[in-house]
Amino acid sequence: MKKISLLLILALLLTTFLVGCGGGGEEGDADNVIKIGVFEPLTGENGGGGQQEVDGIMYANSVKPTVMIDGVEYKVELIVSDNQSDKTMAVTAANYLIDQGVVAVIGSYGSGVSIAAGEVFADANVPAVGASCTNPQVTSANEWYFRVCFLDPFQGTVMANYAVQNGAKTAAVITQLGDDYSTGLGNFFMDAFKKLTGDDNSIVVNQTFQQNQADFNAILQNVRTANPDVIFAPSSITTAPLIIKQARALGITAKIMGGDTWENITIVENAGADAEGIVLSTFFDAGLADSSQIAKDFVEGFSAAYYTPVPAVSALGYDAYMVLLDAIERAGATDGDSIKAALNETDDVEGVTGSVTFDALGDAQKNMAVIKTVENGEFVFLQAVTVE
Amino acid sequence: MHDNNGMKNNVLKMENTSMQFGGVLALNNLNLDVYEGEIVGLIGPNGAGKTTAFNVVTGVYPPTNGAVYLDREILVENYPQGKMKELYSGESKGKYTVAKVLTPDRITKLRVARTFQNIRLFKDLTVYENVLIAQHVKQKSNWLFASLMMNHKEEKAMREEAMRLLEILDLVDVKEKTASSLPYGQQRHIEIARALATDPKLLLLDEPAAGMNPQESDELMHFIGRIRKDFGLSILMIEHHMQVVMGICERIYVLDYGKLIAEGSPKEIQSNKKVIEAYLGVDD
Amino acid sequence: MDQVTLFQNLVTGVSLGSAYALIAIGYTMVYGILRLINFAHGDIFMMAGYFTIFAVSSFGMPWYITILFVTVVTVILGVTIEKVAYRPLRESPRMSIMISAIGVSYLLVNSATYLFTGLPRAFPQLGFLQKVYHIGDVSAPIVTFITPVVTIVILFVLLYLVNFTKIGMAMRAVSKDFEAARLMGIEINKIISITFVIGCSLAAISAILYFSPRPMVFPFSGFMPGLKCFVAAVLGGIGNIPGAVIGGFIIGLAETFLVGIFPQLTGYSDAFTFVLLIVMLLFRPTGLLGEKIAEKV
Amino acid sequence: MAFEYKRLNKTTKIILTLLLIAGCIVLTYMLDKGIIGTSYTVRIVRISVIYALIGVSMNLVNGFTGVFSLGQAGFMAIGAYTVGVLTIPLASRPNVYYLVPISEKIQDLVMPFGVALIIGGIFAAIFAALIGTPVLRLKSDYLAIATLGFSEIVRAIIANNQMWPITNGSLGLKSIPTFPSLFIPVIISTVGIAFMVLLIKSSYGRAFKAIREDEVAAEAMGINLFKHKGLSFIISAFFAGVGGGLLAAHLTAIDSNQFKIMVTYELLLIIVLGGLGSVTGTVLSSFMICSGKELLRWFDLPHSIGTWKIPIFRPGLRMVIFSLLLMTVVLFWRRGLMGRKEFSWDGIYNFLRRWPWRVRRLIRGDYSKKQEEVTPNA
Repeated sequence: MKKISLLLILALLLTTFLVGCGGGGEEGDADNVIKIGVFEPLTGENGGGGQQEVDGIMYANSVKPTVMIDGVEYKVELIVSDNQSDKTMAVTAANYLIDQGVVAVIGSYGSGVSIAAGEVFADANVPAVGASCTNPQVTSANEWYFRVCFLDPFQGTVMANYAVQNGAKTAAVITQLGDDYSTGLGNFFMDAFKKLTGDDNSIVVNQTFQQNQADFNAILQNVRTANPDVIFAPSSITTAPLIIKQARALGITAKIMGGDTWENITIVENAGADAEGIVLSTFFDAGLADSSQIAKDFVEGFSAAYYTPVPAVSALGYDAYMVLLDAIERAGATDGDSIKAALNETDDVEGVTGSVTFDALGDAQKNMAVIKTVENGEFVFLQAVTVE
Repeated sequence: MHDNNGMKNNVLKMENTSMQFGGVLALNNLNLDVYEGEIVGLIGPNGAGKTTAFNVVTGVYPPTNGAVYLDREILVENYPQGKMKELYSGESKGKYTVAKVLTPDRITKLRVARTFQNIRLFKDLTVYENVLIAQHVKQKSNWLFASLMMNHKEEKAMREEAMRLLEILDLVDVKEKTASSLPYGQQRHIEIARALATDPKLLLLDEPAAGMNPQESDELMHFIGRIRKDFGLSILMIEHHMQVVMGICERIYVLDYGKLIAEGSPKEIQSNKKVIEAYLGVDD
Repeated sequence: MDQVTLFQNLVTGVSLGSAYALIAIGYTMVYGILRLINFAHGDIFMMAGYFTIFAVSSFGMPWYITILFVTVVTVILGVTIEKVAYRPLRESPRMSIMISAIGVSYLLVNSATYLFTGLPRAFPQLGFLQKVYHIGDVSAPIVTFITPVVTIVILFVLLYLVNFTKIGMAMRAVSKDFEAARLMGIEINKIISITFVIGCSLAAISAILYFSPRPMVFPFSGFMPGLKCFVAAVLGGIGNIPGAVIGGFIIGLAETFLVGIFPQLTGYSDAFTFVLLIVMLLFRPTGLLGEKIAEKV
Repeated sequence: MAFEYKRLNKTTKIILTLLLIAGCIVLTYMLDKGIIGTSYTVRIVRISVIYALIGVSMNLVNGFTGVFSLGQAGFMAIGAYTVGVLTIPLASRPNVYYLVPISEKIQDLVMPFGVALIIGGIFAAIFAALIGTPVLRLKSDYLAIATLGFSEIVRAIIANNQMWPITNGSLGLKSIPTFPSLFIPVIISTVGIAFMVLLIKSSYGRAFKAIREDEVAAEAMGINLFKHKGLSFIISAFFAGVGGGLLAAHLTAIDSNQFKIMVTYELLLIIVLGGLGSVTGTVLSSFMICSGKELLRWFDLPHSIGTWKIPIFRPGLRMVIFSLLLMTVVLFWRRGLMGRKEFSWDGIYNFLRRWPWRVRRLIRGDYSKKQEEVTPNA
């Protein structure tokens, strides 16, 4: 038995090596191929959102499979690397992409992994374009990282604005410990909310929960006692339905609000009727698509090829791909420095989620967010908010 | 103190030692002496409390009541405490008021060594390592020095001493063998060698001849006699092989149900009525 | 803390505690017999959650058949794990079998990630369980009120089983002394299998009760409950069934009230469980109801 | 004909050893300069040597002293955070601590990497000493669960609000300077492992093994159980802390979620695969597992035969295969790669000699006598 298992293991390892090497060999005719890395979580906490973003990128690739560099047509090959929503894995996943010889990277869903992998890309002089990583830290100290979405301070302000406009005087904030996105957004919301209400005590409850926590009754009971007008709970799609359902079961009627991660149909599916009336901010709405031809085409094409409703992160994935390809074409070269320089000069490139112009930090200057709610089990457009 | 052996030094003295587990009185008011250079036997039917007596002396557990002296110095002393206050049913209650309990390693450092009834060698280690480990008692340098090999002299001395022991005890041939790979009889020898490596003055042997054939136990008798002389030991041994006990022990204590029922020379014990009853049962 | 909060937290804590208690019984029984921390138990509980989802959403079973189905499948999983991963190692050192248990736990989590993706799955509504019910200002899904009742009933059934039936007697014998029990003609393997059957069916029931008011299942959802329930078993005195139940209640209540009384310490609620454990181990290593076992030299 | 175990002479061994060391140095140099491999390879080597150090430190307690401790992740976290907090450049600090400013007491405190690493190790060791007093008195599985509990408590403390000005709470630390060269982690790990090997070979190491083999007998041999277990535990924690510090520099960004119990489990699986009680085994298996995890990445990608997409290839398969391999080791190959054996030239020499011998025996058709393979216990 021992011997057999030993042989089995050896055989398996050997096959892996052989297959791995063989796989490498097939990609021999690299003359007209340019590789772009897709750095996204496919498993782990953010696996769902990551997949949506990958779908958007894949769709973009099917729309525009080639790129003209210096008069030569190159085929774009996407290499997907799963960062497992884990910072440790993210760093190796990023290195895997570098090792595969990618000229640029798109991703990732979830800011934490992007922050962790940022240095790897910077060290290797590979520019990265984030699609939906909203935490300021992603680009703030990294000249190689760009992003096509808005930032959390903006998003926090938008949500606080919305809450105050709708008459909220007090708010409860629930954030996840050890999560950059949730903690950051929660804090930006609190700052903005305090400023807008002019009352430093307007945040009546500020609670944290732990990753993989499933019971929120105790936390929500504290919220219930404080009786706030709104609850702001930026969190992953794993946690959101739990908070929503348990809050409603406790008889809490306050408006529950979240961030961009909440625009995921699984939240509605999982929270059922309790999801009615939740409010969230996001990047894009298909209903607004009429105003721009690009958006219209995207919505139609994506719906036909994948699914409806079109998730905002898919749109962002699409935009990130297009912005990157535009830069590569303008650069006329495939080396990191040229692409980076071209990305820096990105000015008013039309995208599904609005035009993209990168500022000095590499952030798209976007000043519009979409606020949505859930009605009859569907995400419904509430308003578009512009904040200067 | 009733020092009835005149000038000879009292190495071990168990005084009114009792050991009670829950409701079971495993050792009841045992008084026992071992004098310098003696080989003393401790016999009795199964479950008479012999190994318990060893465990009390070596600090495996504190006695419920009583004291143990080594070279007239208190080694262990205890009195019933806690739950035992009510439960305790042994004699000479209230005589002791001090609770002094040393851990087994401290007692070993005071030069008391033992072997175990069910051989407890370091099975996966070699014979040499087994003996070498016992030299650790003498280690003086701290771990940092030892790891950085700054105690070269000391380490060398320990290794030489271990080798010397193996030579004296004729174990050089098996020195690199794993302890568990050796025959039973030899393992007993190694266990004794290991105990000797801690440099004891008092050696407690728990059934050293168990499982041996007459020839082997004969050899063992000579072996024990030899080490007593060579190492200047006093020995207390538990043994079932009457041939060994009668052949080598100068004095014998007999336990039954935790109580001392007889003590004396082998001859006296052989003819003691109580002892015969304990072993053979009483005909009603 | 006002009265409503007190009662609401009491309801939450007791309900959470009784779900924990059911899992803890599984730990305590396996430990009592095999002296093994079955690290995979929490993950078996997680798998039971997935089984429920499939029973309802893929096969459309009604809730009463679902409960039966889930219990059976979970038991099969548990017994298989015992046969494949624990039985061959029974004679090996304690550490190897515990490592095997950790390996199984690792395998289950990774398999769940692979099979069901890392995405959370919604736990289905079973019958009336998730309907919200109000008593005064205290409100909770019905299942919250049912859970403690189920737990207490199961506790008494088990106590009867262990103390007054032949199987129970055999179990106690095996837990006291393996060899002696074997010599007395008890089929050790059968008894161990029965222990796993009981432990796993309780894990299945607990999964249904636990996930109904917390309706998301993902590969890691068994991890923390698993660890907490082991702690519960230790608190109550490992090997002792009523002890496990008491331990479960303590953990559930402590966790809830920590958040209720010190809102600023919410982030410590998992760690607090371990603080309880360590305090207990220091002052009473045998747990609340555990017996002291003397070691033979 | 029985197989004869032959020993190499001393000079040969010295030459071989020197060659091996030289080989390692050359290999490291070539990797570092990019002559062979890529940044990806370098990264795998880096993580492997770091895990080798932490693995050996865990083996010291679990494999050599026989104390089942599962607190390694906690010690790593302490080391990692200490190094992180002390080495992030002043210029990057406002950017890292962007929500809650860094505590004034440490805001200007920057230390060289080496010093920070040692402080990290010392902090971990101090923590181990504090918890060791109560925990080491517990019996095996209670000890396992208590150490596991402590590592979770460490994590909770690091992430919580009260620690924001020091640990940056939920946001974790980033901009931690990384190694300028591959030599740094390689040398630090080698020194650390070498120290532990020497410790194991010393009298204290023999005492650890005695405790592993039989606590009662060890105590009867004059070995103070508590002192020696504590020593092993604290030294192990020190090196786990140092390893955690290296990990922080390797990753450049850390947060408390990276030090979950899963990390301890993975380390445990590394030492089990290598052999509980074998330093060589741990080092080998650390390389095997760290690179294996990456090699198996192929299984996570979609593959097709012709146009047919093979359904089993999707994300997560890799980890399943990985855990199956480990279960196989645990069940069928219980002593792991090396058992309790260590690397020796004699061992390799005879291993190589034995294969042709076995083949010859096979050709002769003489399968019967397994006992012919005489191996002295060396």
